[in-house]
This record gives sequence, structure tokens and C-alpha cells, in this order.
Amino acid sequence: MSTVLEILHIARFGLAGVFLLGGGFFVLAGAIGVLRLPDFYTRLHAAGVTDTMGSTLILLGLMLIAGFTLLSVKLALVGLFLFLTSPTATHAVANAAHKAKLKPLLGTYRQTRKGDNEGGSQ
Amino acid sequence: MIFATTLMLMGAMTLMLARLLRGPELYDRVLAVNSFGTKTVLFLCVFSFLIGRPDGVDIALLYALMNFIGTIAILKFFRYRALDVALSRMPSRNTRKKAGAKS
Amino acid sequence: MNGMQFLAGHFNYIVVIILMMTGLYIVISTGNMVKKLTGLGVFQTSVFQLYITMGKVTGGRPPIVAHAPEGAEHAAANGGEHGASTADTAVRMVHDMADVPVNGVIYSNPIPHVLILTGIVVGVATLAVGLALIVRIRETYDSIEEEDVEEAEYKARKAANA
Amino acid sequence: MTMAMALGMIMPILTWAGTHAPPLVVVTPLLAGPIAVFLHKGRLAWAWALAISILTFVFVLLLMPQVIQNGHIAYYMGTWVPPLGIEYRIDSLNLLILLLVSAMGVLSLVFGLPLVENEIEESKRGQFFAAFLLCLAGLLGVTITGDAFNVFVFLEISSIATYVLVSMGAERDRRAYVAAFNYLVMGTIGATFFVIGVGLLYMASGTLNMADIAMHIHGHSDNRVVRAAFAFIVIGLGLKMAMFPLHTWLPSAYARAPSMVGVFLASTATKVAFYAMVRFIFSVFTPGSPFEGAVFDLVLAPMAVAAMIICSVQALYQINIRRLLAYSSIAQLGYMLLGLSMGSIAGVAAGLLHLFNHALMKGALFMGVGKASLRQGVTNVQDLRGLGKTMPLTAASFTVAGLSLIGVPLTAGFVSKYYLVVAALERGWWWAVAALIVSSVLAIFYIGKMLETMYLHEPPKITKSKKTAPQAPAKTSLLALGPLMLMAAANIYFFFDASLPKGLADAAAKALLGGGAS
Amino acid sequence: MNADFITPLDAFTIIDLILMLMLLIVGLAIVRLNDIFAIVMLAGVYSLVSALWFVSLDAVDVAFTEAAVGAGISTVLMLGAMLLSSRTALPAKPVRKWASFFIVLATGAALMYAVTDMPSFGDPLSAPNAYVGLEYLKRSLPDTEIPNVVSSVLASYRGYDTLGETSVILTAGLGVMLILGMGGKINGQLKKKAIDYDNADAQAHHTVLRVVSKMMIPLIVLYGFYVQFHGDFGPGGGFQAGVIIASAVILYALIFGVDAAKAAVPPLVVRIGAALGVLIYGGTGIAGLILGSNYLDYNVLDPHSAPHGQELGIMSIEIGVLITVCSVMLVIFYGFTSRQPDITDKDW
Repeated sequence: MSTVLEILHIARFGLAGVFLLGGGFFVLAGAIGVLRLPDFYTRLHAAGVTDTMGSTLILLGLMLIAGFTLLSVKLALVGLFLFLTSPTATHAVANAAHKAKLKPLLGTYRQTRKGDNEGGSQ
Repeated sequence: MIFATTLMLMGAMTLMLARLLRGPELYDRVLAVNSFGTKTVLFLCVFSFLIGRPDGVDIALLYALMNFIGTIAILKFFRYRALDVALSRMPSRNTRKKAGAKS
Repeated sequence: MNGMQFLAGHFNYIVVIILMMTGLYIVISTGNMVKKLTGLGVFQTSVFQLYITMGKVTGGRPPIVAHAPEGAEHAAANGGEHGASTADTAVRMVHDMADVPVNGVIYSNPIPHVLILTGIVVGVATLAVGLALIVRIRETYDSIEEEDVEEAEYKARKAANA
Repeated sequence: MTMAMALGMIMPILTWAGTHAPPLVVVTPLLAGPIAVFLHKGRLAWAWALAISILTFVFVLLLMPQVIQNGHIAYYMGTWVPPLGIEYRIDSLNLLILLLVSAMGVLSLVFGLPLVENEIEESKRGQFFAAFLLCLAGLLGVTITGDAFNVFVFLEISSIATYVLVSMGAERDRRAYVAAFNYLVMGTIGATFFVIGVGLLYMASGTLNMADIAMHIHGHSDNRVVRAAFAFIVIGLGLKMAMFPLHTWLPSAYARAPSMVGVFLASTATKVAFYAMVRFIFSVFTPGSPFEGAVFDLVLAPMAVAAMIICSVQALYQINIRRLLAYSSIAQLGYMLLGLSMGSIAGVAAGLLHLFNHALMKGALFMGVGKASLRQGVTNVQDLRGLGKTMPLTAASFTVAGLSLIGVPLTAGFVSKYYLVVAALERGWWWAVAALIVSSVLAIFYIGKMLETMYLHEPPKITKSKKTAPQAPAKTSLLALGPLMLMAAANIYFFFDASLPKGLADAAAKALLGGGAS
Repeated sequence: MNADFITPLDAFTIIDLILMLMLLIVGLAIVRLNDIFAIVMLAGVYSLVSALWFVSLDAVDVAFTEAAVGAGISTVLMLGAMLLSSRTALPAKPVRKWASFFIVLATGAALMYAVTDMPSFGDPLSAPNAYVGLEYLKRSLPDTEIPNVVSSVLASYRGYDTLGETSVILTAGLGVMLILGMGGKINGQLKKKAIDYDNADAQAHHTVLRVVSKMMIPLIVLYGFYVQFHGDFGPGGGFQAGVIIASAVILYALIFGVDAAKAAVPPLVVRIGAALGVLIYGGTGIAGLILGSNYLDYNVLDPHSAPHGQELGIMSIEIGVLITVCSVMLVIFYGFTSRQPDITDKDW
């Protein structure tokens, strides 16, 4: 029985390492994407997607290291807040840019709905 | 391992900084600031593990909120040129009553 | 203490001084009032960084003392005067601090943190009053550039004399 | 019997108040400020502010016997021993300034009612008096504290309150906002330089208590950190006290402020910053060391002389009266700085005496202008014409204060200038004496210009069309006349019996230079 | 000043170096850019990165405040003020550039001159770290039973400084009230609406934003109170909690409009709160006075055990600070959003 616990114990740190590095990789990829992509909307896409993925992976990794302590609860709370706010913020940025008639590089700028002069809600 | 992640996050933050400085469009800058904030939150969590003190996570939690509020303020500022207009109307009591009466 | 060790020891101060001077430069050189206040913010924040780098102790931890004082006796009478004049308390303190910091754990110096908490709040208070003034200046002169304001004043004075 | 019982009841309160007077001097106005925010009805807020400032003055008077008796008082906040806690240390130097600031607070409040009712709209008077009380608390806090960082905190309270009070003048003159903004930027740069200085001192000594710092850096006056700290504190406080090259914010700030604020600030704000510089230079740093000596002779003395001459010349060309008086304030500050830079007991005593007398002169002059503006809407020098006939008493007091500014014998100004000359000759600074004389001659010109328009010109015909200032009700204008006459009388009284200010100034100078940080 | 301490270089110095590099980049960028919006954003980033640096320098409380106040509230305030002004600053005139460059060079030289005698970084035997600082670390626990030495020094040993600081905030709140007023009439007539809110766009229901912030706001207020009462054990205290709770109300105002926020937290309550906090703080001090000891002495608050008295005193002043800071931040926000001159497109 104790060997299973030991294996789990060692595996825990190994798994945490994998999560952390994976998360780090995603965040770095997103950052490079934001820098190199030509147009606002593509950058937004790069930042939004990788942020959420990267943050979940990194926070999971840290929670594995922290184990069942108050610290993990705080990390979970940070994860929850990031999970709630960062997509919302990205949505809000996209909405505002769209309303400010920012033209995407490819494709045409089209109102979301016929006859709605300012572009309506979602 | 944690140290490697910290370095990666710092690299990502510097890239975001580059986008913030170069960003031709205004909204590129908004995007850069917002994602710089999220990456700082992650950096704070990982860094507080690196130095072995649990307090950095509190600050990360705080800045996750502040970053959201800042971005909403920026967007409202550019979208409506006013901070005090209601972004979305809460259905006031009489509309709810009307809706209630109708359904 | 050769050049490299000196540099390693004092590099923080040099960077903080450069940041301070950048902040001061922004405040003095710009004519735009909002940029002036931002420069003031940068200047004050870098002064706070000078204070905090002073207080860091190598290998120290944030000054949150662990609850159980393992055995280190505390001669402090609770809260009352020591009776000793400030002169020899200073000598006693410097003497016995070298060996065992607080119950075996090294902590960073808490005083700069206390001072800077006050400094940050004072900085925000000044920023708020400055921005309120900018709002009113903008309403009266329709611009927040010092040149436009001086121009408007010059015209008003000329009109008054004419 | 009731007398004994009453006395029995009062005595414990008096002794309790006596021992706890140091914090109460600052805390009463500090806590009265927030209460004043709610008193909307105009006169109620004014009455509350007046009562509080009189109470503060009483607390300062309670301090006097203790300081004169045993040299200095030390009061530990929260009973923590000094290097740990904050300590209030009062000796004859800050007692003199405390007396001055609280007395001017009471006088400007008594004087200010008609002016406030004339210039500040009804809804904002409660908050105006709250800001005034907080400014008073801040100035008293800077004067009384013995802790280096505490000086910065209370300096900020008084500065922010002053920026707000100056910007309140915008109802009368729209340029008040710009003046307040420039004052804010220059003041914050000054305060931040001061914080850098205190930080460097802390880096060199390890404590924040002034007496403790002095003890720790006594031997290290060649240490570069201590020298840099000295330079930054002198520049920071120089900005706050409008020392010559850093004075550009003061004229427009005092000219645009509401007249009651002008009266209070002209006689106290820069004086408190000057006190802080004297306290730091003489109590914390060692005045004897070569570096400080060099700074005295090469920096402070030339700045003082430059201030005396250049600002007096600028005062000549001013049209707006308050700007003229503001420039002459900077010139008079040059006198005090000259006294300080001599570094001798006689010099510092003369500088402090001039500080006391200047508060009387400038307070009376600003009151005179405020009183006249009630009747005739005075902003420029020409508006003063015919004041001799229309308001004889105000004109008389204004003349007495003007003569005292010039330093004509029979007035207090002469006394302090005389001691300054004596101290300068003792130091062998003949060029300082020459500057004193030139500056006094220039003062004769710009004061003479005002007196001449007052007495020799015809009063403006009060034509219906010209929008004259609303006639202040007779009762309050009498109320305003009282302090003005009192100040003018003080200008004369302190010529004959200068024992009180002179005694305190000499005791302060001896305490500073004689025993160092005794 | 013992000169023989050599600062060891380890893994953390690399992180410090990168943070310093970022600070320098942001500082120089603020100097060169003239687009005010970018400057405001860079100022927020600057104080955020310096908050990170404070964390690595073991100043956790300061990092907390700097992140909450410097990066959060200042950005919203700057936006509030910037809203009413043009978007690009005029470049500085060359003569002024050179003049300020020389002034800055002189001040910098004075500071560099002093660097040589400064104790090296992290030296435990340097004057500041070996004298009163260490005495606080030793005495704080037995005296006040509060682990977070910064909170105990802030509130009890140097409590008078914090009273001064709370009065600074009150003065600033008072100033903004006097200069801008808190809404309602501007010289007689109700505020002109910059945009008539009835057009189709304003009816847009940002359901996503509304739902998310409805979930977030109670959590933020709860977190604020956690920070307030957790202040004795970890980073936190009256200031940070006040700012967090104020930012929760500001978020509510941003989403549901300032009028809804004014209905929830009326300006009168906010004005009373600003004054009340300072009175609570001063009152605790006077309580010590009345119970026979010096001003701001908490030992006498509980006759049985002095440390408990200290805890009681520190708790009550932190609450006073919380009320004042929260109310003043709202006073300032109401003040900025109450002024609403219409912005011509020229500026936009």
C-alpha cells in the first residue's frame, strides 16, 4: 500500500512539472502569436485562447504541488477568477473594436444583423 | 522546473510589453495591457512558489480583479466616451412586472 | 571589495536612481498636465523602490513572524519604558543582533514597508486632487496644455487692458 | 465655597490637559475638520472652526510654562520609547512657531467671516472650514513633531489642504485652478525630494527619531549619504518655503487664493517650512562641519541676498496688490534665510525674530487688502486710491504695517532688521548689510507707491453702473476691523517690548547651536 | 557602514534584473510617447511591475497596496480625468527638454555621488537593518501578538503616522468634493448628457458582462473583508481592503451606471463614511487618553492583558481606515463621473 502512495507522491511532482511546463509553453506561444500576427483580431484570438489554456494548466500544476492546503483554495479562486474574467474581457475588447468599425484584414466588415445601424448585441 | 516556468512567463510579459509599445491600433494596446495583466497574475502565483512564501497568491487574486475592472473601464471609456452611462440596463421593476404580467 | 562586488551590491540603487531621474524628467519637460501627473507617479514610485531595496536582508523572509517563538527569551517588558536612555539601548541592540536574528529566522526590515504604505497613499491623494484640478482647468480653458492656457490668459489680459 | 469647589474641579482637568497638551494641540483641529464637513449652515461652521482654533491656542498656552521651565518637553505617542515610537519634542524654537501659527489661525478666522461669506458659495462653506482646520492641524503637526517621517506626513496634510484652499479662489478668479495645479506639482516635487532626504538619513542612521539620527550621524559628517541627504532636504524644504530660485509658484498661488486663505497662508505656510529647515539643519545635521559651512556660505547666503534684491525689484513692477505682497514675502524670507545662513547664535536669533515680526506685518497687510476689497473690490494698486478718506482706520493700520515692513523705527520691523545688521556685522558680512539696505530702500518704493495712491488720490466715484463689491453688513465689518487693528497695534507694541519673541528666539538659537541636539 | 558585506548572486537576481529591465523600458517609453492613453496604460504597467519587484524584495504588504492602488484605482481615475481632455499631448519644446535634462542630470549626479557610501544590497549589518528594524521584529509578537510585524508597526508603534495618513486621504476626498462636487447640479442646471442614452445602441444588453459582474461583485466584497481581517497574519489591512471594496462598487457603477451605484451607495453615506473613519481612528486614540495613558496607547484598552488591548486597538483603527479609504475612493469616483462636458470630435 505504501509503495502506491510513494509512487503517487513522486508522480504528483512529475505531473505538476509537466503541467507547469505545458502551461508555460502555451502562454509563451500566445505571446509570440500576439507579437507576430498581422491584424488585431488574429492577435486577440491568439491572446485569448492561449491565456485561458495556459493559466489553467499552470494553476493545476501549482495546486498539485501545494496539495490540500489553504493555498490550493486560493489558487483555485485565482483560477476561477481568471476563467471568468479573461474570456469576458477578450469578448468585451472584440465587441468594442467591432463597434469602432475596426476592419479585419481578411474578409469584409459586416454588421452582425441586417438593419441594425450600430451592430446589436450578441 | 518552477524556475523555468517563471522565466517563460517573464518572456511572455516582455513580449506583451513590446506589443504595448509598438501597438499601432489603440485596441492592440488594450489587448496588450489586458493580457500583460493576466500573465502577471500567473507570474505572481509561480513566483510565490519559487520563493516559498504563500503571500504572492493573495496579490495575484487581487490583481486578477483589478485587471478586469481596468479593462472594463477602458472599454467603456472608448465605447461610450463616458464612464457613468449604464452598460446594460437591469430590467427595472416595472418592465419585470410587465414581463411578469404578460407571461 | 573590487569593482564587480561593488557593482553587484549597488546595482539596485543605480537602477532606482535612473528610474527616479526618468520620472523627474517627465514632470519637468512636458507641457501636458496629465503627462506631468503620470511623471510624478513614476517619480514617487521609484523613490519607494529606493526605500524597499534598503530594507531587504539577504536570505530574509517577509516580516511575518512565525507564531511560536522557539525558546528565544524576550526581555521586553510589555509596552512600558525600558528606563534605559536611548544611548545605551542602541549599543545593546547593535551588540546582540549579530548572532541570532528573531528566533533563528532572518526577516527583512519592516520599517521601510510601513513608510512606503504611507507614501503610496499620499501619492494617490495628490494624484486625485491634481486630476480634479485638471478637470476644472479643462472646463475653463478647453485644453490641458500649459501653452494653450498661457495663450488664453495672455489674450484675456490684452482684451482687459484694451 | 463654590469658587473652591469649581477650582477643585478645574485643577485636575488643567493638569491633565497640561500633561497631554502636545498631542491635543494637533488632534483637536485634526478631528474637528471631519465634523465641520457636516455643518452646512454657514455661520455654524465658522463658529465651530473659531471655537476649535481658540481651544488649540489655549493648549499651546498650556505648553508655554512647561517649556520655559525645563527647556524642552518629550511626549511619547502610545508610551513607546522614542526609537520605537513617535516622539513629540517641544523646545523654545517650535514653541515660538506654535504660538505664531495658532494665533494667526484664530485671527484669520475672526477676520475672515465677511470675506468667506462674500467669496465662497453657501453650500461649500462647511467643507471650506473643514479644509482650513485640516491645514491648521497639518502646520501644527509639522512644527511639533520630533520624528523625521512624521514631518513629511503632516507636511502633506497641510499642503493638500492648501492646494484645495487656493483652488477655492476660482469663484472670484478663474486662474486659481492653474495656480493651484502649479503649486501642487512644485509642492509634490518638494515633498518627494524631502522624502528622498529622509530616506538617505534613515539609510545612514537606521532610525527616524530626529534626536536619535543626530546622535548616530554626529561623527559621520563626511559620509556621502549624509551629505546627499542634507542637499535633498535643503532643496525639498526650499521648494516648500519658496526659497529664491524655487519660488515661482508662490505669487500666483497667493494672488488667486480667497483673501482669507491669503491672510492665513502669508503669515504661516512658508514660515513652518522655514522652521522645518532650521530644525533639520541645526538639530539633526552638525552645523560645524566643513560641508555644511560651505553650503551656508556658497548656497544659502547668496540665495538669500538674491531673493532680497531680485524679488523686491519684481515687487515694484506688480500691478496686482496680492502679487506685490507675495513677492515682498519672498524677499522677507530672504532676510530670514540670511539670518540662518550666518550660522551664529545672533544670526539665527535675528532670523527667527524677523520670522515672528514678518508674520505680523504680512498678516496685517493682507488683512488690509481683504478689508478694502470688501468695500471697493480691490485687486490692483489703483483700486486703493482714496482709501485714506473712505476707510480711515483700515488705511491707518495698512500704513503702520507697511512702515513696519520697510523697517521704520518705532515699528517691529526695525527691531528685527537691526538685529540682523548687528549679526551680519559681527560675522563681517558687509555685503549682507548692503543688501539689507538696498532691499529696504526698494521696499520704501513699493510700499510708498501703495500709500501714495491711498492718501493722495481721489476715491473712485461710486457710480451706480460700476459693480461695487456688496456692502458688508456693518456688524461683520467691525468684526473684521478688530483683528486688523490688533495686528497693527502688535506691530508697534513689539517695538517697545520685544522681550517675548526676542527671549524665545534667543533661547531657541542657544538650544540649537549651543548644546547641539540637547 | 560596514563595507565588507558582499551581496551573493543567486537565481533571484536574474528575475530582479529582468524586472528592472522592464521598468526601464516602461519608463523610457513614457518619456517618448505622446498619446495620453498609452501613457496612462504604461503608468499602470509601471506600478504593476514595481509591485512584482516589491514581492521579490519581501515587501508583500507594499506590493499588495501598490497593485491595488497604483495599478487599479489610479488607472480608473486617470481614465475618468482623461475622458474630459484631448488624446494626444503636444511634444515638449526643445529648449525646455534641454533645461530639464540638465536639472535631472545634476540631481542624478548628486544621488550617484551618494551611492558609493550606501550599504550594499541585502546587508544584514547595515544601519537600517540592524537597529530599530530588528527591535521591532523582536518586540512585535510579545507586545501585540500580531504575526504581521508591518501591521503592528503601522498601527501601534507608529500609529500616529497612520492617523496622519488617514487624514491625508480625508483631505484629498474633501478637496475633490470641493473642486468637483459629487454630481447633481453643475452651476445651476442638471448635467447635460454627452450622449442621449436612448438611441438603439445604449439599449444593448451586455448580458455577458452583466451576468459575470453580478457573480463577481459579491466575491470581491467578500475578498475585501477577508483582506481586512486577515491583515494581522498576512499581507492586508485597512487600506487595501478599503480599495478593494471601493473597486467592487466602481465595477457595479461601470456596468449598471453611476445612478444605480448612487442608489446603492448614496453620496451622503459616502460623505459621512469619509469623516467617520478618521473620527473612529482619532477616537480610539482619545480613548487611550481618557483611560489615563498617553495618546494612541492601546495597552490600557484592556486592563487585564496589554497585548489583547493592543489587538483591540489595532482592530478598531483598521476598521476606521477601511471606512475612510473606501468612502474617499467613492467620493473621488463620483466626483469624476459627475462632470460631463461634451467632447468635440476634434479631440477624439
